[in-house]
Amino acid sequence: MAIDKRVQSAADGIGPVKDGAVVMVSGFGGAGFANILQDTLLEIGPRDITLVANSATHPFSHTHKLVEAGLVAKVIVTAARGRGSDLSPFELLWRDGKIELECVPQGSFSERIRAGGAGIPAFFTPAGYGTDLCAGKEVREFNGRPHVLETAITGDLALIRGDCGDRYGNVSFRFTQMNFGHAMATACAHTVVEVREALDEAMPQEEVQLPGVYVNSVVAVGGEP
Amino acid sequence: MAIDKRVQSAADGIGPVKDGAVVMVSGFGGAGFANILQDTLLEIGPRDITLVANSATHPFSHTHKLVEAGLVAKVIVTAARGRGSDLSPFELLWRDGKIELECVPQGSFSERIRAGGAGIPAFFTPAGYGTDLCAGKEVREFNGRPHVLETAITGDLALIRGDCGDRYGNVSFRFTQMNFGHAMATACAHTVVEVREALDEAMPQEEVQLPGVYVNSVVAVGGEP
Amino acid sequence: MSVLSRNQMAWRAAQDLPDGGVVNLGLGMPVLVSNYMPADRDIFLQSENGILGVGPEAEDGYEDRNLVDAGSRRITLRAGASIVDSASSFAMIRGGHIDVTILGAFEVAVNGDLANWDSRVPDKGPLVGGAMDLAAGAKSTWTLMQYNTRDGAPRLRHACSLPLTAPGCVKRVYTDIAVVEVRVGGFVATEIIPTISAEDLRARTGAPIAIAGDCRPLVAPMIEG
Amino acid sequence: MSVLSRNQMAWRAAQDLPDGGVVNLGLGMPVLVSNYMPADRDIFLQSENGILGVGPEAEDGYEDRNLVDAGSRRITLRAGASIVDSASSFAMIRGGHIDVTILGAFEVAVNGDLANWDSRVPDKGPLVGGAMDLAAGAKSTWTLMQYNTRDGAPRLRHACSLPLTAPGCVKRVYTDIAVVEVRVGGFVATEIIPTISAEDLRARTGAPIAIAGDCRPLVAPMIEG
Repeated sequence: MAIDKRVQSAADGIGPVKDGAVVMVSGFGGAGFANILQDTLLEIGPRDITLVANSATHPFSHTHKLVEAGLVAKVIVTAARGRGSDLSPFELLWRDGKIELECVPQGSFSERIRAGGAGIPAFFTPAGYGTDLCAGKEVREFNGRPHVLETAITGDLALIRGDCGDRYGNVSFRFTQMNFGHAMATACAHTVVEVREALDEAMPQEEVQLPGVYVNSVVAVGGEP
Repeated sequence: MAIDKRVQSAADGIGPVKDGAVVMVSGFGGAGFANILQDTLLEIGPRDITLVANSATHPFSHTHKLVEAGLVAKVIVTAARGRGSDLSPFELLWRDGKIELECVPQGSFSERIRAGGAGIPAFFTPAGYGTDLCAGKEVREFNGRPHVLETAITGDLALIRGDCGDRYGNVSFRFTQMNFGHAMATACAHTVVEVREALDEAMPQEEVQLPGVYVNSVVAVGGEP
Repeated sequence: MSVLSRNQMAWRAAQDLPDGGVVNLGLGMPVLVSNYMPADRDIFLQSENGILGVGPEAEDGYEDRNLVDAGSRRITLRAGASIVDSASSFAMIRGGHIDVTILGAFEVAVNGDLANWDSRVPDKGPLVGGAMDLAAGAKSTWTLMQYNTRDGAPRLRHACSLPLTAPGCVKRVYTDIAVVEVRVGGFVATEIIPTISAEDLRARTGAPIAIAGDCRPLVAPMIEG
Repeated sequence: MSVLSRNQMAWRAAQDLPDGGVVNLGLGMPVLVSNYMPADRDIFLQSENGILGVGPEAEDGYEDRNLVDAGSRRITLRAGASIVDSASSFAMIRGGHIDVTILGAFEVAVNGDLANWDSRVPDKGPLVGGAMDLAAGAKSTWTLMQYNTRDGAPRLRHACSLPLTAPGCVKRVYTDIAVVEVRVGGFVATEIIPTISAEDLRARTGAPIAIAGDCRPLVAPMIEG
């Protein structure tokens, strides 16, 4: 049957999500937040999910809605600080011990996710050595310098925002919209991409930034470029 | 001073090469062999080099000239078998114990080079476990499966073939010409790219496949697309 | 009916490829499988030099030397194809994103061990290529080979006598006289050509082989060449 | 002359950036450095969300929300810019391809230890971002900060009291009253504002600080704002 990964709705794309699922959400600094997919996930309402995203508190990402609704048992992030001195939804839950936090240096964060998609269960990195974030991690010297062993992160579901997508699941990104999207798509069992525009024709190979092999569903949601 | 990495000749781009240098050469299956740069390296004539290339024996790559000239003390490759039953230049030297061979599974080969450019000194992979090629390597189980520890490969000089290059060192590749070129460029202290065409204008960002930060010199050598 | 020809063996293996799947075909006989893809299935062929979506070989006059597959064939791209570099291609392979790889083989052991890369020809150099990564990384590894060597020795054995490619990876074996599954308990023939008895098959096998309760005749259409 | 303003500090740091270099500017004050790049030098600004070649902030009406830097500023690209994903961007950082990173800092220790990510505000969540990777990966790490805290406590110390970002990474410190190098023997002031004596400087420093034999007056042009 001719492959066609385009679906009519975000809910069709995501399908059922089990409690305890590990969900990755792309986006950085306002670029590439998969917000329509996150809104849909909120409606689906799985409990005790682990959220893997750059930030647990970015005001432009609907991640905070998932946190506020109490769906999230744990976050794996590089940032979990709300703006200003008031406490964000995440910080309130975290202060009260109601949500678990794993804070990861951003380079180790993205490389651990890439590793998860690339069949690399663990790797050594100099980043984070000697810091609280890597306390207790295995340390080994290479070239006279200590490195810490970091392990891969994999997930059940990746929610990604892209620019265009085709029937084969190929996706292009606009400028810095890509950020964690590629790595997360490779690291999850099921990947859904919300795109501005779904294409009727196959994307030219030189425009493909996320090959369709990593994508299960593409849903067109419009929006400005 | 305005950056301009374009040089007039391959020799200008490569510069002096010390004996014992580790030299990486891109190319796979006839696509992306940096043959003009290899010919220039032959003229420069450093001794006892370690050659990192997919194959020590591919008839379309001028790698065999470097081997035949006796410049190569060691090869790190995924293939070292000449076609047919006759022995290739490499195999003759290897049989006589005059050249050292490290044969690496191709995925570990490319990932070790990527790791070299990415500040990852070592990583675990399932590939090669239980085989002669990984005998003696550290083994560790992850998710119930044994993996071997592979270490990064870095080099002194990378010789790459691309399609177009600009003054900033940005390079684009044609179809499968990229192969090992990106990883090798990141893993070497000095990277030279021979391109079909050097551009007067900066390459549009969406066409850049190898960012200029990884490239020291670009030399236009013409040739068919 | 006689034993299956190489093309018939390739045809038979092709019939089992999953619709919508991603498949990597090894050098030699496995590449022939691409000629017999079932018309009702949409399958992406991956080539480890970086192609997702290999199309037919290029026609005379339309070859591009920078568009080659892992076997150095000058090929075309299918609709929806994309190209990545070698490190990314093996990330795809190692990360479990290839549904099936069909590899040539010298020997397969009763526990699924595969030997397909080193036949120990004196003085000839080794050529491992991507075999170890494919065997370790693909979700399913199938082999395509003659049931016996030219000398009549069994290729299905208690243990491999030649250097391993990967331990315990082979799930299914397509040959000129039988289709054999490698199950937890050992070899199980699921299809045998009508002119061979179970007894004959056992005599040509180097380890115990069971005959499946639903074992069918192995038949293939007439194919020229 | 009074102490340097934030903009003057940024100006001062900018004067030392290497021509042709690749520079990453941290959030907050370091980003101001981009406003004072010496006109005779061609410098590429890297942003860890994937940009090589950050240009000026976008003018009103020309912003693109998918073209942001690591500080979420809506920016433009310079000529020769390119964009990669987050994993590739940190491969660039960790792999030593960034010549200089200028980071904000809370504290710098006499051995180069840096504390810049966690000021221990009660109940506020952590925010590490890319700081640890940048500090560990860049060829040179400089900091840009007030010499003392608002309470007058020294930021240059025997040892950091706040959680470390990376051990032994800081090479140079730009402040409102002095430029200080972190050498093997400890802090060495190389520039001091004319209105501060060596004795004053020592009194405001939490560890021994030497005055360079060729110590010069720290001066900066008048800058508005």
